[in-house]
Amino acid sequence: MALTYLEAIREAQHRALSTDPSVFIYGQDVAVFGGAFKATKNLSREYPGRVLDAPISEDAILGVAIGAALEGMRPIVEMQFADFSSLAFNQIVNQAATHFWRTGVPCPLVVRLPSGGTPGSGPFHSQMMESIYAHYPGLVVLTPATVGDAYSMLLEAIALDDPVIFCEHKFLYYHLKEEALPQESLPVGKARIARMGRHASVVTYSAMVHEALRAAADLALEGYEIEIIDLRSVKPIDSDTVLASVARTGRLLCVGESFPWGGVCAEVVARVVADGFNLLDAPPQRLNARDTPIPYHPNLWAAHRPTASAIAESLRRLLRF
Amino acid sequence: MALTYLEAIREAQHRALSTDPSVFIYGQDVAVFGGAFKATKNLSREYPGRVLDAPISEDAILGVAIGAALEGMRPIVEMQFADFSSLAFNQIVNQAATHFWRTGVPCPLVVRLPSGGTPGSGPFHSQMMESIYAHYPGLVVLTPATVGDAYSMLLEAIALDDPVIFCEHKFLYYHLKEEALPQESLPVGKARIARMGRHASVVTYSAMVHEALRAAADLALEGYEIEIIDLRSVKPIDSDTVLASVARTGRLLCVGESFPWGGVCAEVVARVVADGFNLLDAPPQRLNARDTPIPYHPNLWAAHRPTASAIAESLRRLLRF
Amino acid sequence: MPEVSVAAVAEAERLRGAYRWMLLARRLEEKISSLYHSGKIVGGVYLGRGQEAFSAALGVSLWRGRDIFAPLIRDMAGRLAFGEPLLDPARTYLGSVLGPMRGRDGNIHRGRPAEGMPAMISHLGSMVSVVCGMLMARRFKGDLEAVGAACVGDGATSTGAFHEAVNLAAVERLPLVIAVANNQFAYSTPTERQFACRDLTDRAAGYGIEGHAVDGTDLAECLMVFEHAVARARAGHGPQLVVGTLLRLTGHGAHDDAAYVPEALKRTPLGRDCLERAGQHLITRGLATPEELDRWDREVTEEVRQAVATAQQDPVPEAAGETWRALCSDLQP
Amino acid sequence: MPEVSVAAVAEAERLRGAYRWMLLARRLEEKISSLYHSGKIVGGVYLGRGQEAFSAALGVSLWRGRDIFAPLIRDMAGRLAFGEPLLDPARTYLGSVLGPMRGRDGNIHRGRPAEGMPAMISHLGSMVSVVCGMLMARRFKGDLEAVGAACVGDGATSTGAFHEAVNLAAVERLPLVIAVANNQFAYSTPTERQFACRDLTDRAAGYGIEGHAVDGTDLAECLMVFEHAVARARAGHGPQLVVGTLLRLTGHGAHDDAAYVPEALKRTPLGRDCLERAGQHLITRGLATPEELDRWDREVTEEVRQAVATAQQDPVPEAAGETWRALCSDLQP
Ligand SMILES: Cc1ncc(C[n+]2csc(CCOP(=O)(O)OP(=O)(O)O)c2C)c(N)n1
Ligand SMILES: Cc1ncc(C[n+]2csc(CCOP(=O)(O)OP(=O)(O)O)c2C)c(N)n1
Ligand SMILES: [Mg+2]
Ligand SMILES: [Mg+2]
Repeated sequence: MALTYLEAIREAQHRALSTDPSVFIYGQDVAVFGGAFKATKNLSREYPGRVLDAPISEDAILGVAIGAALEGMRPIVEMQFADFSSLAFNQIVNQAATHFWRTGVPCPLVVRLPSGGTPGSGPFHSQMMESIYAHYPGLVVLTPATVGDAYSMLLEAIALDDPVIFCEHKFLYYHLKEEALPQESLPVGKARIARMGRHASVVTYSAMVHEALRAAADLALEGYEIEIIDLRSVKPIDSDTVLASVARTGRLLCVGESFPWGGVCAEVVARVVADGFNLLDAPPQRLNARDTPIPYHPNLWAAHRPTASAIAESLRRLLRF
Repeated sequence: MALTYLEAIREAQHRALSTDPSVFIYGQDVAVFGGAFKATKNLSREYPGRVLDAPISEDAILGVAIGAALEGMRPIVEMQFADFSSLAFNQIVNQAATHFWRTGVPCPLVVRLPSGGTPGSGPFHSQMMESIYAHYPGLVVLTPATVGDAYSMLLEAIALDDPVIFCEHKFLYYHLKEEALPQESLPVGKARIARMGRHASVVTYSAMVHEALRAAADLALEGYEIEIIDLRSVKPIDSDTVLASVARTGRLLCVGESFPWGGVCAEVVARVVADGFNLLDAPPQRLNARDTPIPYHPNLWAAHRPTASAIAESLRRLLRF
Repeated sequence: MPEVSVAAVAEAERLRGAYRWMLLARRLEEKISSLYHSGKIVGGVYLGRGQEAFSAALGVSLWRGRDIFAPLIRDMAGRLAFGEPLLDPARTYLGSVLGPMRGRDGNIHRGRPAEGMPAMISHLGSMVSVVCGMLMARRFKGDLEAVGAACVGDGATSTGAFHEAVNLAAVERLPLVIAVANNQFAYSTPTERQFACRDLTDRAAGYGIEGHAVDGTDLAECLMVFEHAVARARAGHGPQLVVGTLLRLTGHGAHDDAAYVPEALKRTPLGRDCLERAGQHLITRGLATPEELDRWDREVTEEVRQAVATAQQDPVPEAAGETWRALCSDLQP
Repeated sequence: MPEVSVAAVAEAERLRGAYRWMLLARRLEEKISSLYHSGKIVGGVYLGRGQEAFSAALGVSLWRGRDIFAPLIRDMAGRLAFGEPLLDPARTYLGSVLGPMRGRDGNIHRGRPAEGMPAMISHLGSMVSVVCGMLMARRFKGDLEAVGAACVGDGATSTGAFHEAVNLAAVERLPLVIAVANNQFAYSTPTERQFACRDLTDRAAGYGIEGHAVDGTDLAECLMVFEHAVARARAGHGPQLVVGTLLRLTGHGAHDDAAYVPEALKRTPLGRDCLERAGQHLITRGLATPEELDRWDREVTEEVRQAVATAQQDPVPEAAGETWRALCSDLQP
C-alpha cells in the first residue's frame, strides 16, 4: 500500500485531529469537497465540525487562526495555493510572527501552502514563498521533500508552539510515493544528507531535492560523487550540517526553485562563507529560477525553473573550477 | 537655504507635478494635510485635483495606481508607513511587478515607503521592506541615503517605465540637510563610493550609510581606511562597483537595517563570493538588525539595529582576520 | 408587414446580437472542453456555461473601444461581445506564442489592457480597483464619458480587495459597473458559507451606490438591466452594482464534476439554460426563426473550427526566444 | 424617601460606574498628554477625548474575565472599564519594563491576550478577525456564552480586513459586537473621503447582521444600546454592528493640532463633551451630586498620580537583559 506525498499530508492531519482535540482545519473548500488537492478528503466527515469551509477571505482566515491559537487551539489553515497567501501576508508576518515576542503568549498555528511549479500553472499558481516568510522573525518555515517528511514534519509543525509556514510542493503531490509512513524521523531544524558524496555539495530543499538527485546520478556516470543536502527546514537553517558537508567536499552549489534575488540560496551561501570560508576550494554558486514571473507555457516553464540538467551543468562548471 | 531629505522628496514631487501632466499623488492624508510627514505639503493647493486623499484601503490604492498607470498616468503613491504596504503586497508583487512581462504594457508607478526605525516607533512603524520587494521580478527598489539622492532618484523613479518601490528613510527626514539640490547625479542602478578606503569595504544603503560613515571615521583614528559603498538601489544591485571595491580592499562587510535572514546583505555577499571569490582576504561578513520584531523602547531599539559602534566592532573583527 | 418602432428594431438587434455572442462563446467553450479532455489544452479550463446571458449582456452594453471591461473566469461571452478577437482565446488555450500573452500567461488571464480589457491576475477581487484606476485616469485626461465594468463571482465579494475597491469607487463616484454573477457556488462552497445577507444587492446601500438584481438566466432582462446600469454610470450617478442570479451549469473547472451541486437545485428556475431560454425568447417574440438560429449555430461552429485550426498551426513559445527580462526599462538586474 | 425599583438602582449604578471610568480615562490621558509635551513619554500618544462615553459603555457592558474586548487607539475608557489595571497604561507610556509588553511594544499596542484583551497590531481592521477566531475557539471549547467586542474607527471600515472579518463573523453567526466610533475623521481625512453611504449602519443589511446607531456623546444612550447589542449577541442573534456618532475632541495624536477640523463642526451637537454631558445627566436625574462628582474627580486624579509615580520608579528595559529570540520553541534560528 504505497502512500503519496499528498496522502501523507492527509494522514498527518488525520492523526492530529484524532489525537489532539484542539486541532481544527480551516480553509476554502476543505470540508465536504476535501480541498482543491484533496488533502483533507473525508476529514470533515470523520471529524464533524472541525474541518470548516472559509469564505474567500485570506486575511480573515489567518486572523481567525491567530485568534483561535491565542485561545489554545491549534489551527491548520489550508491556502488554496501558496500564491494566495500574499493576501494573508500582513496577518502572517505582522500578527502571527510577532505575537509571542510582543506579548509572551504563543500563537501555535500551521499554514499549509501548496507551493511550487507544475506545467501550465502560470504566474499565480506556481509560486514558492518560503524566502518571503523566512525573512520575518518569529516564523518557522518548513519545506518537506519526501513522503516521510511531509508526514512527520507536518505533525511536528502542529505540535510546535510557534507559527509554522508549511510549504508543500504540488509537483510532489502525486509523483512521490513511499511504501510506509516513517516510524522515526529527523526533528524539525535538522537537515538530511539525501546522498553522500565527496566532490561537491548541493544544498537544496523541496522539489529541487529530486532534480538534484537526478543530476547527481548523471554526474556519477562521469565519475563525480555529489553530496545532496536536503535542508528540510529553511527557517531555521541547519548550518552545521551544511558546513560539515562543505568541509567534506570543498564545493557548494545551492539550488532553489524560487526567484533568484535574495532568499534561501543567498542566505545559505552567506552563512557558509562567513563561517566556513576556508573550507571552500571554489566560489560557492547558486542556481534559482529565472528573474521573471513563472511562465504558463510548459516550454517556458521548463526553462524557468532549475532542472536536473541545469543543475548538472552548474555542477560541471563548479567542478571544473 | 538648507534643504532636508524630506524637503527634497517634496521638491521632487513638486517638480514632477509641474513638468508632467500625467503625474498625480494618491495616499492617505496627502491632500490638505500634506501627508503624515508633510512630504506633500501645499502640493494639493498648487496642483488642485492632482493630489488626492485615499480611504484606508492600501490594496485598492495600489490597484488604482496600477490601473491609472496602464492608462498612461504616472501615479505616486504615498504609504503612510512602509509597514502598511504589507496590505498592498499582493497588488505590488503580483499585479504591478508582473504586468509588463505578462502583457507588454508597462506599469509605471512609484510607491513611496516611509521606512526604517526611529526611537519609540515600535514593531509596526519602523520596518524596512526593500528585501521583500527586491525578491520579486519586475520591480525596481531604491534606497536613497542622501538629500541629493532623495531628490534625483525620486525624479528618476517617476520617469522610469517600471514600477518602483521608493524606500525613503524616516530617520533621515529631518536630520539630513544639504545646501542645494544636485544639478547632476548618478543614474539609478549605480552605486556610489561614499568614502574611499583600502583596508575593508562596507557595502550598505539608506540610513546605515551614515552609521557606516561614523564607524569609518572612528576606525580612521585607529589607522584604518574603510571604503563605504552606498548601493543607492538594491534592485538592481551595482555588482561591478561592489566588486571593484572588494578588489581594492580584500575585505567585505555588508550592513543593513532589515531583519537578518536573507535580503540585501545575503544577496550582496552571495554575488561577491560567486564572482569575486579570489579577491577576498577574509570571510565576508554581514551585520543586520536582530532576528526579532523591532522593539518600541528606545533602549532596546538602539541595540536591535546596527549602529556606528556595532559596525566599528564588526570591522575590527574583520580587519583582525 | 406591421409597422415597428425604431426602438423595437434596435432592441431586436441587441437581443439577436447578444444571442449570437452567447452561442459563439458556448460553442467555443464546448470545443475547448473537448480539446481539454483529449489532452490538447495547455493549462486549466474554466467555463462560463450558464452564465453567457449575463456576461454577453454586459459586453454588448459597453462601448467597444471606448469603455473598459474587466472580465473574470466565466466571461467568454462578454469578452467576445466587447470585441475580443476569437483568435485570442483559441491561441491562449492552445499554447500559441501568437496569443496576446505570448505563452507567458494563459487562458482566463489573457487581456488587452491597451484596448480597455485588463489581463486579470488570479487573486480574486484584485481587478476591481484596477478598473477604478483606469477610470480615474480617464477622468484626469478629461474623458468623462467612459464606463468601466468589472466582473466578479459571489465568492469574490468576500475579498477585502472587492470591498476596498467598491468603497473607493463610491467615494470617487466613478462610472463603474460591478457585475456580480451569483452562480450559487465558489468552487464547492455554497453561498451560505460565503455570506449571510438576504441578497448581495443589499450591499449597495452600505456603499451608497445603486444596486440592481436580475435573473441571470434571462437574456432580455439582463440586457435591460445592464443597459440601464451602464447608462446610469455614464450619466454620472456613480457605481452600479448588478447582481445576476443563476447557476454554474458546469464544474468549477473542466477537471471538476461538481458532484457537490444538489440535483434539486439544478431543477429550480436557477438551473435553466440561458442559451436555450434566449433562443426560445427570440422565436416566441418573432425576432428570429428556428432556421436562423440553426444557421447561426453552423456559422459560429465554423468560426470556432477555423480559429482553433489556425491556433493549432501556430508556433509555440520556445525558451530560446525568451528575453527572460521582467523589467521594461533597460536597467540591468 | 421614594421607592425605587431594582432595575432603576442597577441602571443608576451602571451610569455612575461608567461615568467614573470615563473620568479616570480622561484624567489619565490628560496626565499622559502633559507628560508627552514635557518629553517624558516613550513613543506616540493617541487620545480618546470625546469618545469616553462610547468606549466605557462598551467596556461595562461586557463580562470582565469572561468576554473578549479588543480595544483600538481611543479606548482608554473601555479598557479600564473592562478590567485593565491602571498600571498597564502608566507603565507602557512611561517605558517601564514591568508593563505587559516589557518595553517590546508600547502604549496603544498593549494588551493581555490571555485575559481576553488582545494586543493590537497597528494595521487597522486586523484585529476584528482575531476576535472572530477567539470566539470560534470558545465555541470549539463549548463556551457558547462569551461575547467578543472589536473596536474600530470610521476610517478602519474601509479596510479589506474589516470587511472580510465582519462577513466571516456573519457567516459563522459569531457573538461579535463591532463598535465603530465614527469620530468624523481618520487622521485628517473627513468621512466624505472615506465612504459614501448615508450612515455606516447601512452596512449591516449587506452583511446580514443587526445594526444600531447611537449618539456617541450620550452615555445613557450608549449604555442602553451596547447592553442591548451585547445581549443580542450573547443570545445567539449573531454579530451586532454598533455605530456611535461623535467628534474626536483632540488631534489625531498628541503631535497633531487638528487644524483641519472646521470650527463650525465643533459647535454642532457632535462636538459636545460626553464627559460633561454624562456628569450633567447624573446630576439632573439625581443620580449623583455635584459634590460626589468632585470627590470622584479628586479620587481618580490621585489614582492616576499614584500609578504614574509607580511607573516612573520602575526599571526601564535594558538591552543586556533581552533574549533577542522571537521563537517560543527552542529551535535555533
Ligand atoms: C484570493 C483568492 N483566493 C482563492 C482563490 C482560488 N479560487 C479560484 S476560483 C475560486 C472560486 C471563485 O468563486 P466565485 O467568486 O463565486 O466565482 P465562480 O468561480 O463561481 O465564477 C477560488 C476560491 C483565488 N483565485 N483568489
Ligand atoms: C492599514 C493601515 N493604514 C494606515 C494606517 C495609519 N493610520 C493610523 S490611525 C489612522 C486613522 C484612523 O482613522 P479611524 O479608523 O477613523 O480611527 P480614529 O483615529 O479616528 O479613531 C491611519 C490612517 C494604519 N494604522 N493602518
Ligand atoms: Mg460563484
Ligand atoms: Mg475616525
